[in-house]
Amino acid sequence: MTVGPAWYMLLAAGLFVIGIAGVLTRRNALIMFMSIELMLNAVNLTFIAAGTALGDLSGQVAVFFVLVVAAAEVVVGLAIVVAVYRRRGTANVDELSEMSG
Amino acid sequence: MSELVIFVVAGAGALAGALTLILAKHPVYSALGMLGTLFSLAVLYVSQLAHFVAAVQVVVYAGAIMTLFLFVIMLIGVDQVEDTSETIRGQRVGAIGVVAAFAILSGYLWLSGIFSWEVVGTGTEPVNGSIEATGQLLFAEWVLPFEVTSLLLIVASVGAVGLALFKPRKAEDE
Amino acid sequence: MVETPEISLVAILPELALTVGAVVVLMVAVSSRRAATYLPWIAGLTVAATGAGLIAQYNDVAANGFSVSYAGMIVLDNQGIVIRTVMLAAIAVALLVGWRYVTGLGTRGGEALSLVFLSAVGFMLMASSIHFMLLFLGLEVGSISLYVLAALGQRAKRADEAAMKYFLLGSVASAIFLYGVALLYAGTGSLTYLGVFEFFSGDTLVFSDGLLSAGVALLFVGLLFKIAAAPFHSWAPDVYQGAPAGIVGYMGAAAKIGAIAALLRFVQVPFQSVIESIQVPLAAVAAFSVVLGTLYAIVQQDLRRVLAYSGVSHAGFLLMGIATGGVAEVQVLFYLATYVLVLVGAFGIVSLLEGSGSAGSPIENWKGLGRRSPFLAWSLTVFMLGMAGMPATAGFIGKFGIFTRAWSGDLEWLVIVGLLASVAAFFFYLRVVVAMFFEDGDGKTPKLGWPAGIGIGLTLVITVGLGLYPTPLLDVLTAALG
Amino acid sequence: MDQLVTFAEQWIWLVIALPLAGFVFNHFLGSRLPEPLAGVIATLASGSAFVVALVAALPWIDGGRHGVTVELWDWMPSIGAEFEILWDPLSIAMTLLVTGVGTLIHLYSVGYMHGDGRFSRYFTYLNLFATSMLILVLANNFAMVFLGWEAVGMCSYLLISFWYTKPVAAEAGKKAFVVNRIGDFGFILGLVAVFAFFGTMSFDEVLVEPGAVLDQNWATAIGIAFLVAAIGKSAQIPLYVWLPDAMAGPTPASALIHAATMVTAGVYLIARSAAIFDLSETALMAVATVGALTALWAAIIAMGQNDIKGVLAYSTISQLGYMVVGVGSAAFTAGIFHLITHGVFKALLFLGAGSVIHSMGDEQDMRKMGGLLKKMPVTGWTMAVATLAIAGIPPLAGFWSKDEILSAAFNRGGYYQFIWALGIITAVLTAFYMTRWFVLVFLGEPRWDSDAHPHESPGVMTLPLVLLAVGAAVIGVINTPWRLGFEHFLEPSFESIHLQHAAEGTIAWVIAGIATIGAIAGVAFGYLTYRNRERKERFERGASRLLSGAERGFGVDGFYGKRVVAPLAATAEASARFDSKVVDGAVNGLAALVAKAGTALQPLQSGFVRSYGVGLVAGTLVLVVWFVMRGV
Repeated sequence: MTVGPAWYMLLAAGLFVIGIAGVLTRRNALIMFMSIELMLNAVNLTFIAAGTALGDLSGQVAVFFVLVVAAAEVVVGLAIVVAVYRRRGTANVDELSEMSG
Repeated sequence: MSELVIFVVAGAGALAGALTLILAKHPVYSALGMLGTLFSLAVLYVSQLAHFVAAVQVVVYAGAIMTLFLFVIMLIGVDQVEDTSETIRGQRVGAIGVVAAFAILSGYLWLSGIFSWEVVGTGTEPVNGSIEATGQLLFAEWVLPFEVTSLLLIVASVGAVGLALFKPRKAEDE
Repeated sequence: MVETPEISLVAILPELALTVGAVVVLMVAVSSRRAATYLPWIAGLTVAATGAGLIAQYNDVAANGFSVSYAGMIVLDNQGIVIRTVMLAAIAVALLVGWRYVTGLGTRGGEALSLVFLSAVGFMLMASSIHFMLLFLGLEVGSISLYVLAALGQRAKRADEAAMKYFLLGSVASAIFLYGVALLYAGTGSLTYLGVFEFFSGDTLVFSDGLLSAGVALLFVGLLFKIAAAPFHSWAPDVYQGAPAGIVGYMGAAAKIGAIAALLRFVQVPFQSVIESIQVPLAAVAAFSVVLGTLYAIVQQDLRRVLAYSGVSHAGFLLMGIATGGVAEVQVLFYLATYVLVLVGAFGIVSLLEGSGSAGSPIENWKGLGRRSPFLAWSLTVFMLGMAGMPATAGFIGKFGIFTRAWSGDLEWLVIVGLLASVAAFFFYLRVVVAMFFEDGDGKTPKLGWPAGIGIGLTLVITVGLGLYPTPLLDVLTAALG
Repeated sequence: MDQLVTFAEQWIWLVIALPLAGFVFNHFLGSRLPEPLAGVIATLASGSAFVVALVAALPWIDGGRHGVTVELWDWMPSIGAEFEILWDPLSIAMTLLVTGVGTLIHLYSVGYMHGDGRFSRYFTYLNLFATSMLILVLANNFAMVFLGWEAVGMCSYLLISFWYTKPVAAEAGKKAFVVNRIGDFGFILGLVAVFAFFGTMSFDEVLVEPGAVLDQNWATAIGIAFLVAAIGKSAQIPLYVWLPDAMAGPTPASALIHAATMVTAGVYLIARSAAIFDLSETALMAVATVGALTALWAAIIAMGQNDIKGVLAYSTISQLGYMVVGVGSAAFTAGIFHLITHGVFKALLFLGAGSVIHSMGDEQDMRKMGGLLKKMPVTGWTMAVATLAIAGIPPLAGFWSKDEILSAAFNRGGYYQFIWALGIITAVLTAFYMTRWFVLVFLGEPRWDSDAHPHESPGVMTLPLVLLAVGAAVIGVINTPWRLGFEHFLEPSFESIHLQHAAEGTIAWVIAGIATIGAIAGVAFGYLTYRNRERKERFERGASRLLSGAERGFGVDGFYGKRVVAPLAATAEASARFDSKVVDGAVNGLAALVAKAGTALQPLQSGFVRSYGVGLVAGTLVLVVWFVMRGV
C-alpha cells in the first residue's frame, strides 16, 4: 500500500484542528501561540504533500516563506506576552478582558 | 511499505506531540510536545523529498523558535501550572462544538472520496527539494517574496525591541 | 546558474521609497540624539518620494500599459496605483493628525514611524500582488506591523489587551488564510492568480472539488477578517477602543485598504469565472456585517467602539460592491478612498480630545465640545455625516454608487438590507453630534496644532468637496480602470 | 418677456444662493451683531430671494410656458445628476410659497425671538431651512431632491430641538429625526430603483416617458417607495407622530415646518413624479387611501386637543391628508393648489397662535384663554379669517382648493367616491374643531391666570399676520371653477399625464354645495357648542368649573350634547389615547426594538479573546460548508 498525498493532507487537517482546539481552550498565551504554530505547521505539511503530488517545487519554497513568517510572528507575539507579563504579572489571556460589549 | 511505516510512526508522533501540546498543564511539557511534532514533521518532509525544508524545519523551528519559546517560558515563570477548568460560560461547549464540526468536515471530505487525487500536475517528475533546486527557485522566480521577508524581519526586530525594552512611565499609567 | 526574472524597479517604486524611508528613520532614531527634530522632515520626504514613485508608475502605465514583472509576482496597473495613492493619502493624513503620537512616544517615536511605513509597504504589496504567497507575505508584513503599533502605546491602560487580542485572532486568521492558499495550491496546482484563473476557466481538474472549495472559503475568511466583516469582526471594537488613539485610525484604514484591494483582485482575476458561486456567500457576509455592525453600534457608549462597529458595517458596504464581481470597482475604490480618510480624520479628532496614547473615548467626554472647540466639533460632525452617507458628502456618493451597482447586479435584497441599516445608522453617528452640541459638559478642551489642523482640514475638504463635486475623482477612476 | 426668461435663466441661482449667503453670514458673524440685525439680514436674504423668484416667474404667470433648466455645475454626471435647476410652473409655485411665506415668517420671528439668547443662531437655521427647501423644489433630478430632502430633515431637527435644554424639545427633535429616517428609506429605495431602470436621475429623462422603461409592477413599486417617503415627510398615517411633537420648537419655526416647507415636500415629491404614478392605478389608490384616512383620523384627534398649537398640528396633518388625496386622485394641480392655500392660512394660524402665546406669557393651554379678541384685535380678526379659510367657507382660500380636490375625487368615480365621502366628513369636522379653537381662544369670558397681561403684539409681528390674512382671503381666486388660472398655469409641468379634473356643470355645484353646507354646519355647531356652554356654565357653576377643561365642556345639556357631542368627544378622546399609546408607541417601539436587538447581541462580544476565537472559527465553518455545498 502506498501512502498517497491524501493521507498527508488528512494528517495535516488533524493537526490544524488540534491547533484550533488549543487556541480555543487554553488560556496561557504561550500555549495559544504554540497552537498557532501548530496550525502553520499543518499548512506546511499540506504544501509539501501537494507539491510532491503535483511534481512542483513551489510548494516547498512556499513552506520556506511560511517558516520566516512564523518566526517573525513568534518574535512579536512573545514580545507582546513579555510586555503584558511585566505590566500585569500574568500571561493568562482571560484576564485581558476589560473591554467588551 | 517503508513509506507507510514512516508515515504511521511519524504521523503518530506528530499527533501525539500536538495533543501533548494542547493538553499538558505545564507549558514546558507543551513546548516539548511541540518539539516532538516539529521533528516528526521534519521526518515526513524528508519522506516527501523536501530535504532542504526538512533541514530548515529542524534548524529554524525546532532550534530557534522553540528555544525562544522555552526562553520566554523560563522568563515568566516555569512553575506556573495552568488551571484548565473552564471559567467562561459556554466556552467549552462552543469550542468543542466548532472543533468537532471542523474535524467532522475534514473527515467527511476525506471519506466521501473527495480526497482522492489524480495528478495532472505541471511536472510529472518527482520533485527533489535539494538545496540547489530550492535555491534556484528561491532566487529566480521568488526573488521578490524573498526580499519581502527581509521587511518581515525588520518589523519583527523593531517590534521586539520596541515592546520588550519599553519601560512604562508610571506617571502616565492608567 | 540562477536565471534572473524580469526585474522592474518601477513596479515597486513606492514600496521601495517607503522602505528606504523606514530604514532611514530607524537609523536616525538610534544614531542621533536630535532625532525628534529630523523625523518630521524624513517623514515628509518619504511621503513625497512615494508620491513621486506613484507618478513615475502612472507615467509608465500611461506609456506602456499594464505590465507584469518578477516572474508573474506583481502587476503594475492603474488599479494598484489608485490603491497605493489612497494608502499614501491615509498615511499623510494619519501622520498629520497623529504626529503627537509619534513625538509622545519619545525615543520609540522612530520605531512607530518606521512601522507605519513598513505596514504600508505590506498592504501596498497586497494591492499589486498577483501571487498568493506574495499576497500572504504582504498581509503579514502589514499585520505584524500593526500588532506592534497597537502594543507600542502600552503606557495606555488597555493597549496591551488590544494588542494581545489583535495578535492572537490575527494570527489565527493568517493561519486560516494560509491553509486556504495551500488547499488552493493543492487543488489548482498554481499559486499565481493567472494560473488559478486558467484552472477555473478550463476544466483540467487536478484535485477534488470539495477541498478546493474549502480552500477558497478559507482564503476569503482570512481577508474578511482583515476588513472586519462580521462574523470575523470581534477583534475590531476592542482594538479600536484600546489601541493608541493617535494611530488606530490608520490601523483600521490600512488593513481595510490592503484586504479590499486583494478582494477586488480576487473577483477580477482568479475567481472571475466562478463569481456566481462565491457571490451569494459574499453577499450574505456583506448583509450580516451591515446589520450586525449597525445593531452593535447603536448601543455603544464609547465613540471609538461606535467607529469600530461602523467600520464593520462599512466593510459590509464595500463587500456589497465586491460581491457584484468586477463591475463595481470604481464605486468600491471611491467608497474606500473616502471612507478611510474620514476614518483617519475622525480618529485624529479623538486623539486630539483624549490624548494620542489614550484608550477609550466615552460619549460623556464629548459633551459640550461644540462650545469648547467649534472647529473640531463641526469637523467631527461632517465626518459623521459623511460616514452616514448624508447627501453633499462623499459618503453619499460612495454608498449610492455601490447600491446602484448591487441593484443592477441582481442583489436587490442586499440593497434593501443595506438601506435599512444605513437608515438606522444615522442614530449612532448623530449621537456624538448631539452630545457635542446639545448637551452640556466640561471635559477637556483639545489643543489643535497646525499639523493636525491641516490634516483635518484636508479631510474636510475632501469629504465635502467630493460630495458636492465628485466628478473629477470619478472621472479619474473611470478612466484609470475603464 | 424674452428678456425676463433670460433673466430667469441667468439669475435664478440667486434664489438658492441668497438664503445660503444669509446662512453663511449669520453663521460666522451673526452672534457679533446687535440683536435685530441678524434677523433683519436673514429676512432680507429670504425677501430678496422672493423678489428674484417673483421677477423670474413673470413670463410663466400666464401659463402655457414650459420650464427651463439651468445647469450650475457637474455634480455626478455619470448618474445623470447635475446640480441643475428646473424652473417650471410647479417649481415656481413652490418657490414663491417657500420664499414668500418664509420671508413673512422671518420677519415675524424678528419680533418673536426678541430677547432669546441664541437669536442669531435661530436665524441661521431658518435661512438654512429655506435654502434646503429651495434646493428640494428647484432640483432637476432625484439626487438633488434627495439632497434637499435630507437637509430639510436636518434643519427641522435643529429647529424643533432649538430649545434643547427642554427635554420635551430634545425628545421631539429626536422623534422627528427617527420618523423621517423611515421615510428616507423609501426615498433611497425609489432612488436606487429609478437609477437601476433609467440609468440616470435626471427629470429630463426619467419623467418624460417612464412608461417606455417601466412596466406597471415596477411603476407601482417605485410609487409605493415614494409614498413611504411622503408618509414620513408629509406626516401621514402611521408616521405622522413626529409632527404634533414638533411644536416644541419656537412657534414661527413650527409655522415654517407646517406651512411652507418640510411637510409639503412629500406632496411635492409625488406631484413631481406624477409621470410614474400615472402608470400605476394601484399606487395612486394607495396614495389616496393613505391621504383620506390621515385626513379623517387627524381631524378626530384635533377635536380633543387643548393645546393651542396642538389643534393646529393635527389640523396640519389632516390638511396634508387632503393634499395627498388630491395627488392620489391624479388631480395633481388640485393637490398643489391646496398646498399653496394651506401654506398661507396655516402659516397665518401658527403665527397667530405664536402671537397669543407670546402675549400670554408662554401659556399654551386654551382652557386658560378666552376673550382675547378684545385684547388683541389684529391677531383675533386675522385668526377669524384664517379659521374660516381652513374651515372651507366660501369665498376664502380654503374653500376653493378643498372643493377642487373633493370634486376631482368624486369625478374620478368608483372607489374614489368613498374617498370623497371621507373627505366631506373630514371637512365638517375641520370646521367644527377650528371653530372650537377660535371660540376657546378669542371669544367668551377671560379665563386667564391673574398674572397674565395679554396685549397685542408689536407691528413686526402683526404685519405678517395682516399680509397673510389678506392672502388667505383672496388667494383662492387664482383658481376658481370659472377661471382655472392656477391649473392652467401648472399644466405644462404635467402635460404628459392624464390629469384628473374637477367635476363640471351641475354636479360641480352640488358638490360645492355639499361641502359648503358641511362647512357652515361645522362652524355653526362648533360655535353653538362652545359659546353656549360657556354662558351656561358660567352662570350655573361658576368660573372655576370653566377652567377645569374643555373636554368636560362636552357635558352640556340638550339633544346634541348627549347624542352627538358626547359620543364625538368620546371618540376624540379615545382616538387621542390610541394615538399617543399605540401609533406613537409603535414608532418609539421600533427604535427601542433596534436598540434592544443591539443590547441582546452584546454578551456575544464578551471581552474574552477565546470566545471571539469560537466566533471566528464558527463563521469560518459556515462559510466553508457553504462553499463546499455550492462548489466553486
